Amino acid sequence: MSQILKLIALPISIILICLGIMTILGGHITPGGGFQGGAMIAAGVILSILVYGLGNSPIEFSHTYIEVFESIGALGYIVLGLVGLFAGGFFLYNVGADIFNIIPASIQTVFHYPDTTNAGIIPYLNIFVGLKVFVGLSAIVIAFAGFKKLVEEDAEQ
Amino acid sequence: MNELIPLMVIVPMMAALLLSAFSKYDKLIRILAFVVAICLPIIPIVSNYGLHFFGGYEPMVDNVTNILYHPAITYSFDFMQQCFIAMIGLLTFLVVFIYLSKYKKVSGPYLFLLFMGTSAATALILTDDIFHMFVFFEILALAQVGIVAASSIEYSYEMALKYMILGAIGSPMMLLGIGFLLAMTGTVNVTDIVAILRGGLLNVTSPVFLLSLGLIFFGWLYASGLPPFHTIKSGIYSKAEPHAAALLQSFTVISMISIVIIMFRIYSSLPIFEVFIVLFSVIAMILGVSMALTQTDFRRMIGFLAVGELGFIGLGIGLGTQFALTAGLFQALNEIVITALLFIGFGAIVHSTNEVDTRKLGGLLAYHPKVGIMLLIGGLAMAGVPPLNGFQSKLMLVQASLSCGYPELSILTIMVSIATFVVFVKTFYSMFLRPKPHDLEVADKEVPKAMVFTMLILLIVIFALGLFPNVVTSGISNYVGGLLL
Amino acid sequence: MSNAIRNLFAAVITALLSITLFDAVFHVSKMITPGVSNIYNALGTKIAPNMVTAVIFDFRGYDTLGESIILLTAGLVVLLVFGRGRLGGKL
Amino acid sequence: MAETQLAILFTSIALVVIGLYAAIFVDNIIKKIIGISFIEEGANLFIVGIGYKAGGIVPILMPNMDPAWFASNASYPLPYGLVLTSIVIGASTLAVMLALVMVLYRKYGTLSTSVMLADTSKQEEYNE
Amino acid sequence: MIEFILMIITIVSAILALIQKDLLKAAILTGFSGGALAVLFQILLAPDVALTQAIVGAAIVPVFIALAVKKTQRRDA
Repeated sequence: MSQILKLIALPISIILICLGIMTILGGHITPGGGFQGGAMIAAGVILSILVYGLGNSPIEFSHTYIEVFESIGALGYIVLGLVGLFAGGFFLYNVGADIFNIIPASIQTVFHYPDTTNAGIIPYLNIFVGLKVFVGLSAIVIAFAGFKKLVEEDAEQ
Repeated sequence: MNELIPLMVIVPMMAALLLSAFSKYDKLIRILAFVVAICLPIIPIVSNYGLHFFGGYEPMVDNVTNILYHPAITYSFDFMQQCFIAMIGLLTFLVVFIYLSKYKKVSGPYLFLLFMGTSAATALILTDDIFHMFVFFEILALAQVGIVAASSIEYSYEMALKYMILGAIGSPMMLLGIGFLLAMTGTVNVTDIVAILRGGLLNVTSPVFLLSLGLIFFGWLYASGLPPFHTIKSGIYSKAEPHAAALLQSFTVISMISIVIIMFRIYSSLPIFEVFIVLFSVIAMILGVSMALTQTDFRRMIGFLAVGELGFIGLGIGLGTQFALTAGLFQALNEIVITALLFIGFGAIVHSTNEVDTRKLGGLLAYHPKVGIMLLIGGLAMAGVPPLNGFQSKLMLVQASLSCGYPELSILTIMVSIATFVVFVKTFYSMFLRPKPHDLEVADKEVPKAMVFTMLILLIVIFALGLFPNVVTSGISNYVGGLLL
Repeated sequence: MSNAIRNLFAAVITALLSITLFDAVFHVSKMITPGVSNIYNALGTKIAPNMVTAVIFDFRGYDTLGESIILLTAGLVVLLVFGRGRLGGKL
Repeated sequence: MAETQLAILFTSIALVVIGLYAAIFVDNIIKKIIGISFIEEGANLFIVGIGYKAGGIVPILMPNMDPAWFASNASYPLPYGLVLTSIVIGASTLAVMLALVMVLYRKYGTLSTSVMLADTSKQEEYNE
Repeated sequence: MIEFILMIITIVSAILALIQKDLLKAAILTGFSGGALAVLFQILLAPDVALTQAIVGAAIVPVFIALAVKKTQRRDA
């Protein structure tokens, strides 16, 4: 890749990652949310991998922790759902907003998002989904980029 | 509302996620997988019947149009669902048990796929929402592809890619059908759609309604492996590890009946719907048995026989009366058990001989008498010999088709049963009874204890269902009666 | 020879299907109903300003869970196909 | 405008038909997969077209907006939610198919479907 | 008016992607089609879907296809 591309790729991917974090955190107010923000962060990581190559990309994370991160995203989502199940009797009940008034106020204040829009657990769910989508898409691209061509293997041997 | 209903899906899903996260710790995931697998058949048995509204949104009236809508996803749990979920839970437990005892080093991703498949199949049969069904149907398809790709059998990747491509054409078609229904009724909840249809708010003679049936029907054919997808489905079974194939066929049966029940509820007012289902079922029965006759690979043979058996289920549902539907669902329950027994038994043969070609096998009864006898009983059950469970359901099907005024179908059913018997006995003879060929080396391997134990449990279920069918059929009949109201 | 016949058959089926689809779309454009829209738009304002977020994370949050599980499964199957966690020693 | 909605629905079906044509008749497997992604995009566009309300507003409640007025004028959010799910499903299946193709290319050295996915029983006989 | 132009761009780039001999160009044209679709979603009052489609359909899916083409062969023989 050319030098100019290498010079501008890192700032662009950092900007993309910051935009993605912004999209995730404002998902309940503005267009966007967990998927979109997570996919934006993943796009930043992918750009950096494509330009600098898999080995010496400045933004990279260890291969061994990928599945742990992915599972944490989905497990967090399920745990928030289980809180609703055990506190209110319905899976994924919005314990923070509590529009049916069926849970104690103490639990509601724990999960209430400090925001005037009364979004309840939606921002937390956004964060978990964003983490999951980001790690999932990056993992697929890392696996694709790390796949060795037949010709390359022959050359190595 | 009952809190255990979502846990039937969530527990295997959570187990799968934990297994994939901690796949490095061999001992830990062994214990976790075993404990969760034991819980799976117990949860549906202790749970109460009822509905579960996700997010707490109970049905509410739209104050502009005055129609009662379910705004969120709904699960409904009744006796029929209880039977099938308990059965698939038992089967998952047995399969995981075989897997854990067979391999020294367990693979986290493989266990993830097994549990995720169980979770998705459970969600499919519980759900009352078409789009939710579509999402979990995709999870099920991906899990099946993963299970096939993980096996170390030759040509498994080709088969996985073929299945994937057909699935990637079939599922957007199903999505389009769901889209047409959504456009006409404005909701994706089955109960709401049925209420709108019964209230006369939708013109059922419209060609668009018929087209949405066609598109969803195409997805159903793909999901259940009826023709023209019968070769790919039997290929999938033969390219998976035998214990995984036992689970895969149960996924197929579950997705078949869950989608067909939803279609039945929505489209049963169209007369052509039942004609379609009976037509494809009859083709599946004939093609399945006749292609099983020509196979030399016994895994493929069982695969085609399983497709033929699916035709019996479709026949029962296509006839459309209460008795026929009960017979079809009972046949589905029986088929899950019998085909699982056959796959696991033949898996034991593969384990001890490393040979799948029936022409090269022979004289195995002297080496593995226990496996041989249990396989024989399983085959007889599939062919419908009294007093096994296959006999009860096929008898009900014959009676149902007679009482509906189609004696041709009952004759066909009996003929296909006889042909199944012939195919099975031919294979059994060439594998177990005929003198041993000289070049066959039977390594002095014992059949694993876990497999014998599993087959024993499945045999007990077969005998229990065959001797006391009323335990299941009366409950299913009540459920079907509620469906037909 | 049989290949040509099969192609012809597939072409006829595809043409018929596409004509049917176009016709159906023309009909369906006149019978679109807004459905549960009123409930979502009235109740959703109590939860979050963005209705789409309210639908996918609150009313149908369980679908979103299923969708994220699909992405996870796909990543896992891709790694499995490339040879991690397979049962035998092929490739 | 009502014409916009009709045109959108026709476009979606056109995408589905193009994709179906590619998935059935094109021999190159990567083009087949591209065609399959077009089918998925067509289905998504169809469902979004259902949710479109001519003369409506984006379903996001702005400050100082009357909720009752909003409820009767916003477009239909359920199809949008469904499509969001469906887009990610499409990308996931695409990734799995491409991974399988990459591994199979290493075995066969070609992207032709007729070679790669020939009838498996014939392949086995050929190998014997 | 702009929506009709975008529909035409979507369909034409889809057809061009399929008749292309160079698979890398086909991948890029797939991205074109996805991007035009994203703008269409924006016009159809669905900004959330448009954002998703813009990232997934116009960036990530073409990258998947291009990586697969790079690891296999570029010409459609």
